Amino acid sequence: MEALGIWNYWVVVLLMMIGLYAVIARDHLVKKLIGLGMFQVAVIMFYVSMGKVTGGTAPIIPEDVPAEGVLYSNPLPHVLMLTAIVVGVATLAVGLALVVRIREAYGTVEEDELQRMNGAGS
Amino acid sequence: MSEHLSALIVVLPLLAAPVCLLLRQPTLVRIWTSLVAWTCLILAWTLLGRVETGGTISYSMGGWDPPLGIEYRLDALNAYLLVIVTAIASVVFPSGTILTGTSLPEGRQHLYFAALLLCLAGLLGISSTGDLFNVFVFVEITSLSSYTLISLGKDRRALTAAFSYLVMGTIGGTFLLLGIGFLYQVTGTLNMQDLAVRLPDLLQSRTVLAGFAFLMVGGSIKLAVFPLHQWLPNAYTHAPSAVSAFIAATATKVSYYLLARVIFTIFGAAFVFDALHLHWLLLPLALMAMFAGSLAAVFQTDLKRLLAYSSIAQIGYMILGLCMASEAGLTGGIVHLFNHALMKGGLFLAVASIVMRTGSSSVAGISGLGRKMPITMAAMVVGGLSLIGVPGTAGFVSKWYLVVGALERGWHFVGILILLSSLIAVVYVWRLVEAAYFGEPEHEVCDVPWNCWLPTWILIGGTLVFGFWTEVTVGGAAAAARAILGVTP
Amino acid sequence: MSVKPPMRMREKVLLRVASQVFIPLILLFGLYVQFHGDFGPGGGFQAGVIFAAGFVLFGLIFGLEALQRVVPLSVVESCVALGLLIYGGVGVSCLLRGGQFLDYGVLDHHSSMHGQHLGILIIELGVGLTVAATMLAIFYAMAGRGRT
Amino acid sequence: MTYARVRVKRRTLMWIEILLFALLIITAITIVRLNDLFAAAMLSGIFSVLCASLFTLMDAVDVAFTEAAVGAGISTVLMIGALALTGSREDQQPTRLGPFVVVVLTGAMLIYGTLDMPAYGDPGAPIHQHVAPEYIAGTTTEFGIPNIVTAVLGSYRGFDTLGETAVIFTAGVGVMALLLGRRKRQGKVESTDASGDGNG
Repeated sequence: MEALGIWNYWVVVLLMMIGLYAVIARDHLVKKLIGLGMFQVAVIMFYVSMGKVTGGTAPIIPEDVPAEGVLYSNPLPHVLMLTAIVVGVATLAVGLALVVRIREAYGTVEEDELQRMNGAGS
Repeated sequence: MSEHLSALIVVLPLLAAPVCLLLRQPTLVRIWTSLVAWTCLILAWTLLGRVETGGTISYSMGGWDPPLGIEYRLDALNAYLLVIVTAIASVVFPSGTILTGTSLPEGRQHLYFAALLLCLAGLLGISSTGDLFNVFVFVEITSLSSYTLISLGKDRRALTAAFSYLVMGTIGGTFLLLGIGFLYQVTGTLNMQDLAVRLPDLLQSRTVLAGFAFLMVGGSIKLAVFPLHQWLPNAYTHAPSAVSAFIAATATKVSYYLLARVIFTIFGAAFVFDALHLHWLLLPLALMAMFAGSLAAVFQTDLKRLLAYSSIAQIGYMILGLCMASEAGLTGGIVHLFNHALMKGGLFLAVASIVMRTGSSSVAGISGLGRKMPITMAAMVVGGLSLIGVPGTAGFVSKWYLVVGALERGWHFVGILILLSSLIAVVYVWRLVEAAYFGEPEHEVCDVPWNCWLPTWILIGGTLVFGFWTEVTVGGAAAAARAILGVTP
Repeated sequence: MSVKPPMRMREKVLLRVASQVFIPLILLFGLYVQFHGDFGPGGGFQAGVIFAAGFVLFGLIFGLEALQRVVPLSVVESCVALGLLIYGGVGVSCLLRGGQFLDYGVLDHHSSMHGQHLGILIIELGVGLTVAATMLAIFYAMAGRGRT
Repeated sequence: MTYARVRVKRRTLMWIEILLFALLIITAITIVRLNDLFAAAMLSGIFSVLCASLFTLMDAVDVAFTEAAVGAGISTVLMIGALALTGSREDQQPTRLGPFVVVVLTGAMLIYGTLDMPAYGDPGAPIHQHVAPEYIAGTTTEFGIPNIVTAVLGSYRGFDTLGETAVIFTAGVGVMALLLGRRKRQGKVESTDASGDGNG
């Protein structure tokens, strides 16, 4: 895994940018939320990557085995990212609820049409 | 119990929110929400007193000392901020106009109050935590509850405004998370004090630089700094009126605090301004915000949108104080933060009263209301004068300090530009006065009951009181400015 | 999401029988994940999700009304609130026992390690309750939308 | 295990990782390009499963478990549920230059930031030296439980987790306020009551 170097982070950055592009460039509101989700998961991937220790194991201490000499991956990024995943799904839920209401109120969920309808004044 | 106050001030509204879901009865929930806000104000006031006499308060959550556990840390700056936020909450929450303009059906209003309490808890959490990741968690609590609150506006455009804010806000929040990750990766810590100790050796690292950039951009999106402000006008315009009052008066202030904390406490003014010369980026943005915001406000036909654009201009003034990085400049910025909370809170509450009586917030609709709703419109005028910065109002005090700060740094043109942009404010405030006092009345209405105009006048009266009695505001702000600049008095 | 009237589903005996086997298993697995979090991966959040999945499956097969008869909306709403209150309540009881907020060590006067165990167990329960109830509330909200 | 066998194992893992990353990128690009949103939602579930596999390889078993439950489970179900209510066809649209520039600039800043990062998996990286070792040691002495993540989540950073629960609660309040107990109206301004109640 040594060969990956910081390449690993570059791939993660690429994933983030694909997600971000979907958020900014696409008009369909659900597509935007999917993009937002990909962006967030890529950030989570970034955190988890930095917690990895080559040759380490998952941060669960096996019973009856002395703790010394065993290399563990860093547990702190994992803890932080559990929170980040929760934040992601919470945002998605509220976002989708908004999309459902927007559809009911406007009859469409395409951003350009919504802007046109808002611009015309309702 | 008293040593736990700095934890309780956040925990109280956070746990009061679920209680709303258990109480459900609308009147009961309203009383409960107000009681919680008042208690928080008392706590914040006590804490400010403690910080003034005893210095910085540090509290270790779970008994784990930092950097192992999460630290809550109060100094002169955030204790001052806690008082501002809780004061606004305790005036807005009990207001009779609180339900004006919400689309919630009867019987589900307790959810609205739960969201208000959550928003308050989030703002207080961001203000008092000393842990960078904890900031992110509370930023998200604030954001999610604000999306909900904004979407409850009556007009269907509230929904699209809330959605755009959700997208922008989540990008901003995720940028913050990235910035935090970058800093964490090179230091191994999330505690702000610990970061401040470890970062000076690493300032050459490109990772630190990128981390700083992402924290600044993320924070700026939340603060609506000039080119990143697009979400703000729609959100403030279509949100329920009292929500606009609460969010306009508090949320931007807390984001401003966050930026100041990152710049001054974590990185230090020397790195940000002497090495990176960030003021040469922020200064033009602040000036553009002042002019573009004020100019846009002149042409608005909706009262709330007018106030929203004026907010963008006021954020420009505050950023101006930030980039001076001197005691006078920062004092100006922080006093302006306080004064702007009072005037915008008051003005939006006045608009809430107008919406309650006339059903709309258009500028044309206030025609002749000077005679029909004298108390509310008088508040509107005084608030407007304070926005301009007329001597005798609080707005004058903060602009005075900003001009002094600009002259101190030798930026004479900035001083002149502050005066010029205030002249534009005269134009949009005059439009309101003209319509209200010289127009023909369109609506046969009477003024709002006392529980609607009293909250408005508490805030607007504040701008008058603090226009003369500057000891408290300027004194507190100067102490806060010294605290983050690391100057001992 | 649109929950169709369960009439056609009712005929599908296989589906109903299978669900009667699977739903208890899912709930059991949820409980396992809830209480096994100290030892292996898992904890309140994941358990809450699994628990909610069991109920949602029930709703999909037997219809929304049937599910709401088992767990009424008002109960779900209260549970959303209760979970957070349980978590906060642990923190406050730590204060009352003389510790810092969320310092579970003081929950047991004899052994701080015991106290920590107890604290983590209860807060995980709170997390699980809020998560499961919230998921269910979201399901109710969206499923209710589809039929009008 | 002998040194040689460890090396072979590591190399195999590295190739699996590269393969998963490649699949991830292909999935991501496909999601952005697809106009059928049902398919995009399903693919985003697959995206999450791939991520969860990678998390397992990176030793983050708790994160992997959660990502699988949330990303492939709840999120996909929610999205499909919402699409059933809103329609799933997206209009064709041309590639836009503005967003592309924003994304490239952001990406460039991120890449710039990675240049001084410690290499992937480097045990000498700063985050493995400070704070984390104390968590690993403390879990045995202070808690006596095997899962370090649970100890940090529940106790060391318990306040974050309280915040996390509050985030879920906030989302619940938001969805209930938006969707429950409200009649459905099509295409007109919503209004329930004209004025707030002025007393109390």
